[in-house]
Amino acid sequence: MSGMLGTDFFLAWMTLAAGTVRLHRDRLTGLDAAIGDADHGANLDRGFTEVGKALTEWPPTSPAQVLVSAGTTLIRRVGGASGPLYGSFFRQLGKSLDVPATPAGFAAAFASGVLAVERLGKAAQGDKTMIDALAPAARALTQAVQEGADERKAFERAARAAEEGAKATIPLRARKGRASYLGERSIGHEDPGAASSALIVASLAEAAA
Amino acid sequence: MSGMLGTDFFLAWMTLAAGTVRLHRDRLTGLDAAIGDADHGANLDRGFTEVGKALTEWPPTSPAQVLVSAGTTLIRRVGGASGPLYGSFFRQLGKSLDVPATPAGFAAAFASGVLAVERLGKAAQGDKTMIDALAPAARALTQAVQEGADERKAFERAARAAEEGAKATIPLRARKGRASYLGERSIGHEDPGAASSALIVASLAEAAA
Amino acid sequence: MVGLVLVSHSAGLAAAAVELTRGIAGRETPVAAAGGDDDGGLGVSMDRIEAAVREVDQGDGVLLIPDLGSAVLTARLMEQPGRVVLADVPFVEGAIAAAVAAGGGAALAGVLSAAEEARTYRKL
Amino acid sequence: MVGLVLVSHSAGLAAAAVELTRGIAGRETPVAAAGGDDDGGLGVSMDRIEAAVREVDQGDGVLLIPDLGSAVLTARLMEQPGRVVLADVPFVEGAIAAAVAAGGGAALAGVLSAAEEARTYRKL
Ligand SMILES: Nc1ncnc2c1ncn2[C@@H]1O[C@H](COP(=O)(O)OP(=O)(O)O)[C@@H](O)[C@H]1O
Ligand SMILES: Nc1ncnc2c1ncn2[C@@H]1O[C@H](COP(=O)(O)OP(=O)(O)O)[C@@H](O)[C@H]1O
Ligand SMILES: [Mg+2]
Ligand SMILES: [Mg+2]
Ligand SMILES: [Mg+2]
Ligand SMILES: [Mg+2]
Repeated sequence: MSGMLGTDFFLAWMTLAAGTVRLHRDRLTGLDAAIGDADHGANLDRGFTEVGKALTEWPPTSPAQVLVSAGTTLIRRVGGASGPLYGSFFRQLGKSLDVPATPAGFAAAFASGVLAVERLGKAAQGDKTMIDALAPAARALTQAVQEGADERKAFERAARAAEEGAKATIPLRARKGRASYLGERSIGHEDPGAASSALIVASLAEAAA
Repeated sequence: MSGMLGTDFFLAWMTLAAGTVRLHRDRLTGLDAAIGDADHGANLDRGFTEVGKALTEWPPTSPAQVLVSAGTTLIRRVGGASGPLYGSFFRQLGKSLDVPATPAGFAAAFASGVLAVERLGKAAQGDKTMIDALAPAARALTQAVQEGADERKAFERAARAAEEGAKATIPLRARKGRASYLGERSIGHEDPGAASSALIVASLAEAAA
Repeated sequence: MVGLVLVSHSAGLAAAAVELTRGIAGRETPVAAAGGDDDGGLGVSMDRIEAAVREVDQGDGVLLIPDLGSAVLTARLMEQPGRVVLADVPFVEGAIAAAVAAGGGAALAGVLSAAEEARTYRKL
Repeated sequence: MVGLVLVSHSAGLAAAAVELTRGIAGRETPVAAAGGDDDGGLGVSMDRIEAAVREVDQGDGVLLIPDLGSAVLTARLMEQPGRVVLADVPFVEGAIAAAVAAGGGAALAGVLSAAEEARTYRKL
C-alpha cells in the first residue's frame, strides 16, 4: 500500500479538505463567533477554494509540490491567523516528505508540520488552539505506524485523535490567538481552529479510504 | 500703583499677548518646524484670537474672570500641547489671585500658575519646554517684588528672565513634548513654547508700561 | 459597563482603533473615538472628548486612553477622580485589553489595570 | 535609512498610524502601511506586506511592526534575518519611536531597540 501516498493522493486530500471546509463553513464561523471574530469558516473556505484553483492552474508533479503550493496559497489567501499557521503546516509537511512517501515518512513529516505551527504560533497543547487537535493527531499517527498499521488505519486513528483533541478544547481557557483576550470567557466553547484541524485530518482519512 | 492690576490691566495683557503672538506667529511656527510639528504659532494665534472673542462676548468683571476665561478658551481652542499647558497656567493664575490684586499677590499667583504647568506636563526646568522661560520669570517676579520694585519694573525683570530662559533652551536636549522624540537632534534649537512664553511675559510688561 | 474613549491627534487613528477594538471585544462595549481638533484637522478637541465621554458613560466610569502629547495633557485635564480616569498605556493594545475587560464586566480599576497589563503582553 | 512597515488587520489603522508617525518623525523616513486583506477588508495580506517592504527598502533593512494576531504571524513568515525583522512592540508608540530612530540614521538593530523602549516610555 505504500505506493498510495503519491501526488494524486495529496491532490485528493486537498479536494476533500476543501469540500469538508465548505460543508462545515457555517459551523466553524459559528464557533469563531463565540470566542473570536466569526470569520474562521469563511477564511478557510476562501483559502481552500484558492488552493483548488492554484493546483488546477499549476498542476503539481510531486506530493511536496502539492503541499507546498497549498501551504503558500493558504498563507496568502486566508487572511486570518489560521492562514499563516495552516500554511506553515502544509509547507513544512511538504518539505519534510521523503520521495517516495512512506507511512513512516509521512508520520514524521506530519509531526514536523505540527512543530512548525507550534513554533510560529508559540502555542503548546492546552492553549486551546489548532495544536490541541494537530498534536494528538501527530502522536496517534506515529504510534499507529510504529504498530504497523496501514495508511488507512493510521489516518483513521489520527482523525479520531484530532476530533477528541478538538472536543477537549471546550473546557480550556484560551492562551493564544484572539480568544485569549476573552480570558475566562473563552471557557465552554470549542476552538474553531481545533475544529477545522479535526476536519482536515478527517479528510486525510477519507482520501485514504 | 497697586490699583493698576485691575480687570482692564488683564484685558490689556490678553490683547497685547494676542498681538505679539500674531506678530511672531511665523517665527514660532518656524521654531516648531525644527523640533516639532510646525504648528505652535498657528495654534497660539488661533487660541488668543478666540480668547479675544470670548472676552468680548462675555465681558469679565474681575481679573480672575479674565484669566480663567482666557485659560479655558486656550485649553479648548489651541489644539496642541501648549493649549492645556497655557490654559492651566492662566486658570491657576486667575484662581490664585487675591482681590484686590497686589504685586506680591500677583507674583505668588504667577508662581502657582507655573506650578500648575509643571504638574500637568510633568516637566521641570531644563527639560527644554515653556517651563524654562516661565520658571525664571516667576522667580524674577518674586524677587523684584520682595526688593520693593513696582509692577512695571517687576514685570520688566520677569520679561528679561523669560527671554534669557528661552534662549537658554537652545543647547538643551528636549525631555518633554514632541521634541523629546528627537533626542540629541533637538539640541541647537530654541524651544517654541519657551519662545512664546517669553513673548507672553513681555506683553505683561508692555501692559504695565 | 465601563466606557472607553480613545483620544488621538488623528481622527482617523482614533476611529480605526475604535473599530478594531469593537471587532475584538464585541460591539456591546461602549467605546468612542475623540480624534482631531474641532475642525477635524490634526489636534485634540476637548469638546470632542466631552461628547465621547457622554456617549460612553453608563454610570460605571470612563477610561480615557490617549495616544500622545496634547491628547495626554488634554485628557488629564478632564479626569474626575473615580469617574473619569486616564490610562497611560499603549494606545491600540491598551484599548483592546481595556475593552475586553470592560465587556467582561470589570469595574473601572479593573479595566485600568487590564489596560496597563497590555504593556507587558507579548505578541509572539 | 531603515524602512518601516506597519502591518494591521485594518487598512485604516495602518494608514492613520503611518500618517501620525510621519507627522512626528518627518516625511523623509520611509514608512509604509500594510493593512487589510487583498480586497481591503479586515485581514492581513502578504502581497500588501511585500509591496510595502519593497517600497521602504533602501538597503539598510526593514522593520515590520504588526498590531496583533494574524498580522504578527504573517509578518513572522516574512522575516529575513538581518534584513527584514519583526518588532514585538506597541503598535503606535513603537512605530513612532522606530521612525524617529530610523530618521536619525540608526541601523536596524538600533531602530528595533528604540521601538522596544517604547514599551517602557511613560506618557505622563
Ligand atoms: N498563536 C496561535 N497558535 C496556534 N493557533 C492559533 C494561534 N492564534 C490563533 N490560532 C488558531 O487560529 C484560529 C482562528 O483562526 P481565524 O479565525 O481564521 O483567524 P483570526 O483569529 O485572525 O480571525 C483559532 O481558533 C486557533 O485555533
Ligand atoms: N510635557 C510638557 N511640559 C511642558 N511643556 C510642554 C510639554 N509638552 C510640550 N510642551 C511645550 O509645548 C510646546 C509645543 O506646543 P505646540 O506646538 O502648540 O503643541 P504640539 O507639540 O502638540 O504641536 C513645546 O515647545 C513645549 O514648550
Ligand atoms: Mg477569526
Ligand atoms: Mg479574523
Ligand atoms: Mg507643535
Ligand atoms: Mg501639534
